[in-house]
Amino acid sequence: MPVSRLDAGIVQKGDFQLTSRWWINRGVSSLLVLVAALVVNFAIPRLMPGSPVDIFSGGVKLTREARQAIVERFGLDESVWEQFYKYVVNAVQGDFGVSFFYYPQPVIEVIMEALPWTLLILVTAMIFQVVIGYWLGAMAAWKAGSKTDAILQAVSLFVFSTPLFWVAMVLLYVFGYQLGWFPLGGAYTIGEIYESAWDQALDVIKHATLPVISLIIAQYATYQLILRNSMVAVLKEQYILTAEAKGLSKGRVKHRHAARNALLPMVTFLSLSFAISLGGSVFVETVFSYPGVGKLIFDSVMSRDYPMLQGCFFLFSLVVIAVNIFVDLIYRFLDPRIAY
Amino acid sequence: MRSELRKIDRFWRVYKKRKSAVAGLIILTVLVTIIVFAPVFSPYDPDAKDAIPFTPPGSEHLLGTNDIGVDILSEMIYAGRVSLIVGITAAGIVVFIGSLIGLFAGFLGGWVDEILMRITDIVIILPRFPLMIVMAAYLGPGVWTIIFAYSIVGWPSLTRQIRSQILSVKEASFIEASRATGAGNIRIMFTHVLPNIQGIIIANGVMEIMFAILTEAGLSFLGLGDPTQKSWGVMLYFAQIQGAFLRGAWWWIFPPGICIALISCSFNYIGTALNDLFGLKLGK
Amino acid sequence: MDAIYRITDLTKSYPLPGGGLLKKNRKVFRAVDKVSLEINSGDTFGIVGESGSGKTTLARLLLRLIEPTDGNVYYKGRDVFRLNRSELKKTRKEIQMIFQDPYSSLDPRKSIFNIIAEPLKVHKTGSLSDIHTRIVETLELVDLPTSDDFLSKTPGEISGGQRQRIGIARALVLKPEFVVADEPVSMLDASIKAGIIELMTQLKKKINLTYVFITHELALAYHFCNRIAVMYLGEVVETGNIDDVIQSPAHPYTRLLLDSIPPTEPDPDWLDKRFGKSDFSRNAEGCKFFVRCPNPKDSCLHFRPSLSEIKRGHMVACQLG
Amino acid sequence: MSLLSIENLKTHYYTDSGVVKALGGVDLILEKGESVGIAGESGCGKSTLALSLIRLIKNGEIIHGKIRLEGQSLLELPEKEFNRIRWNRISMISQAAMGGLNPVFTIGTQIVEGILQHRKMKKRAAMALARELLRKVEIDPDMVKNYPHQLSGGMKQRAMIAMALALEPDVVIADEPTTALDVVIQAQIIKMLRKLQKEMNLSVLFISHDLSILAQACDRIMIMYGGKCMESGDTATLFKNPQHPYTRALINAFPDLKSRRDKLTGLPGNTPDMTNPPTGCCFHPRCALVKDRCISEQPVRQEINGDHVVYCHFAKPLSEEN
Repeated sequence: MPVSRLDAGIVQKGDFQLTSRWWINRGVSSLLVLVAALVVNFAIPRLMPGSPVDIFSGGVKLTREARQAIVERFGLDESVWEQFYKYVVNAVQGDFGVSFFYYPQPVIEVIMEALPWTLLILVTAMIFQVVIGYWLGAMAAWKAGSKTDAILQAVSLFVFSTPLFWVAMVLLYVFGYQLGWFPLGGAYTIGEIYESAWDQALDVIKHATLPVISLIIAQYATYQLILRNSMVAVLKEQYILTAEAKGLSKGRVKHRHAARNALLPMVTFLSLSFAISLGGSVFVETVFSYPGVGKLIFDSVMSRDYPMLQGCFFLFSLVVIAVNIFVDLIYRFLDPRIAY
Repeated sequence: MRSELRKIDRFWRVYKKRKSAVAGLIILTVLVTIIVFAPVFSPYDPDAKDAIPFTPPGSEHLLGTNDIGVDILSEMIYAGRVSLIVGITAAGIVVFIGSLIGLFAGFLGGWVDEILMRITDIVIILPRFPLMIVMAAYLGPGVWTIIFAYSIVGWPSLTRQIRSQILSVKEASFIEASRATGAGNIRIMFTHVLPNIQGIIIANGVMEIMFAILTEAGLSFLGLGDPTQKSWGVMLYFAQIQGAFLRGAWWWIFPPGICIALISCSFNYIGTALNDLFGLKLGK
Repeated sequence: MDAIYRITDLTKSYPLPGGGLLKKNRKVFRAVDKVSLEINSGDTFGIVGESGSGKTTLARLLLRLIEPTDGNVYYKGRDVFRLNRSELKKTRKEIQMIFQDPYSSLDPRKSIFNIIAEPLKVHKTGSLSDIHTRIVETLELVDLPTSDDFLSKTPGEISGGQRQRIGIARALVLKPEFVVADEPVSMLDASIKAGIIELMTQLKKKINLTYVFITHELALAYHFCNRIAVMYLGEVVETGNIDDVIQSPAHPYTRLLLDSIPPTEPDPDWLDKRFGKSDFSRNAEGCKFFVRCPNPKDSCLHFRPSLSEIKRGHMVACQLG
Repeated sequence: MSLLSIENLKTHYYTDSGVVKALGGVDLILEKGESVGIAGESGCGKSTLALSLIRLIKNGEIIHGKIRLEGQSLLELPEKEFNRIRWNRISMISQAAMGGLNPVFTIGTQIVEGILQHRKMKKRAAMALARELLRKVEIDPDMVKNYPHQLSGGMKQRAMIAMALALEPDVVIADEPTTALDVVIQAQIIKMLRKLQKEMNLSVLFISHDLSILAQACDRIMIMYGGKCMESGDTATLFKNPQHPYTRALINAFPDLKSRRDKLTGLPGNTPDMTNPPTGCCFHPRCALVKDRCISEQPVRQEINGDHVVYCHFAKPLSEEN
């Protein structure tokens, strides 16, 4: 039964390690995810039934020379390790091969054009999700056990169960086709000459509204449930009673004392939820034909543009790793109990 | 044994208190009955294409017809079977893999736990849908593709839940008590740890069915489903590409989505209720 | 009186977090630090100490629920840590344990019958009916109802005091000779606590048990035990017959403990006593109590005292003893 | 006119398993500079009394009774006004070692927060006051910058006391302040609390299940059982001449270091179920001297002498005894 260091009287001032320990740890785990993404990307096509050449050519009828070109291009005749080594070297330089569909543009260029749009709607949606989730979750927790609590939970569980792409379809149908309030798709009006930057921004916002709303509807519920449960647990803590006994206002007790502790589980969920919403972008961008990486993935599936498909997946993994490190930093900042 | 009956009775009395849980059970039973007895409820043969395409809902066709003149209501009822079966199978596999890894990691601890948890951490972080899409693209569309892709990616969250529950059970002193009386690890696992976590496995299993159904619908919507075995997702896929929007065919867009939402929501209500109930068991 | 348990230089240390990436120069926390004791058959041996003194770890070592870092524990002449699986299992029939927390020491999903029956099933003693009679017998021993309705209840349906009695019943159902009780009453209310202590005293007379009684309440040990060991930061600082240690404490820590216990009758000058300063920093080489000792000597800083006999059976680990 | 007077206070909780009658009519007087102990086992309502005083009862309410602080009736005050009394005039020390301090804020921030809520003061001045308070409770003032997890149990409890004394309140409620601490630290904290009480002429309501602590720390003690007062009086007479069978049982339940008692008397049965408390005297199911009258009739307040009061049909006032 190891006693905490404190009881054993071992804690000296400045006992906490430098943050280098944290960087090493973070670095190692991110590297692991990176390697995993690389291996997965490398392995999938090669594990599939059928000869690699057919797979890499997307099953298109090819002349002998074309087949030979592909074999050389992907070094399919070399040993697996050599292929992997070449693959990794290329990947590190951002070379994921050439896109079949957007030939001869390299995959990385196409993705880089599309990425900003995806991040625009995802990040905006995430901000709203967190705010709405916090607001509803705190309300439900404060009235724990009451009718409002039960109704809020029932509603958000139902909304969470609706498939994201269907929500997008309904919004598009109602607000796009029927009411015409919002454009039917795309990220901006093609060929439009804007008088000022503000008009352009307004146009982009109009195009992004429905996609963002669909993402919000699909995912705010998880934040609300996580915060509600952790807030309910926190409100039972002794230090909340102390805060109330100090005569602090309800708002201060709720939004300062309780929230700071209740937010921690929500923060840890941020990185996981970002990975999920990356998946969500595929649906939203497909329904609204929004030119992000999600739509790129859908199109590459249709056109069997494998290099593009794998490039998108690998890039998403990078984005997730970055978000992960960022979220970890926020967590360390919020919770002083963590040493490094 | 009397105590078993007593337990079920006590459980039902607490379960009954949650309106959402009861509602979930009702919705589920209604939908499943309709789906299972499809021939009885479905007005037409789901493959018959003899109606006029895009007829709006009316007395003939309660939910109208689609682009090739198939009655939407009948198609939807039969499509329910595919969605449900795929959902339950995929969830079953994921629960099996997830609990297995969770049990091994939780019980054996040490380096086994360390390695399994590292793998889980990696798989859980990788963006799920894009990874499934990549796999499905290579494997080619089809029901088994979706089940396979989901089983590869869907298990980590379940593993973490089960592992953390096992660890909290192992810390309880009744485990140490039974070790002190001479019981071996195997005996402790089966008589003490498993019964205390089976609740969580069931609760998570129910939730997994919801995730599986939603995933199947999503992948089918992207065209990775099996067009010959229509599920609700496949119906919406055809609605999307056959211009249901242009033709204003709302009766083709809304109903399948509502079905997916209703059945997923019923599993969600039941699963959340079970999770809260079984989660409390270990507390005082 | 033969020594049923002999403990020699028993140590259990835990690695502390930190200490470089390759975990080379890791600091070590010794929960139990070179403890040597003898427990005679028929004793009610008290082990007293504050939290972090290592008393619970020592209890778990006695029953080999955890493996030691060093030293050995002889039960009836054989080292418990050298026993193979089957020998250990056989020994476990004779040595049992009562746990502290009435809520987490009973499996919430099992009925009372199954909880108490488990040890019998583990050691395969007799048919189902034998088990039933043995359980009824044991429940009578601990003054609990024996109706079938009670036997089918789960821990959630009975009070804290009753749960603790079931914990005791479970420990006694195999007719052990030696029982380690780890703070059996510290989570109970005063009136119920006294009832359990009375029960344990009667049991000792009825089925002549040897107890090891772990507690942080010295007054309780004084009432219940016949021999005692006082532990401080993993070390035994004083041991002997209960009357010697309580009436004429030799170690300054024992005196400090005795002074700190509020008398049960109002006593105005209790508050004037000096209770030392609460400083937890640890003196690495010399006497661990040096920092809180009311009159430390310079030699105490470097010289770590070991247990030495000052009177027949009364030993103390202090130079001034 | 006494500092704090509580008359016939009744508080009920509304739970799934019915209405819990946690307080069934409690009276209490607290004079300036006096320390009153509330003793009782779990479920006797002592913590509910504390929460009722600062009106922080959750899923329950005070349904009857009067609480007066220096003559001012507290229960009728609107929430905003009563909030000004909280911490300013009535403050509370809870089991800090068990989580009474917020883990994500430093000790200094939490003390200053209580001060600035009620006093117009610059933050720097409030922090200086906080450091001074820590010195008063014998902790290194630099601890204002530390987080609760960096302090030992004893130090956390001292910081909690410093926080409660920040505004020099009229009444300090100490709810089981030393329960989770080791005996030596517990003695130090009690000694310090008594010293501060005398120095600052504080009135303290000391709540504990441990009768021996109250014997040393309090001028008067009230014994509670089943949400009601069984007996109350000044500490010396209560221990010399306990009238109520429950008080006697409670005193005998604590082992003593002076004489090795042959028998520790426990009580049969267990704490009453407060959703339907026993009829008549709520202690009758466990009382050795129970008679029919105890089961049918609730005992009425009986004065033994002066403020030594007992609620038992068979207690004998001092005059009749010899």
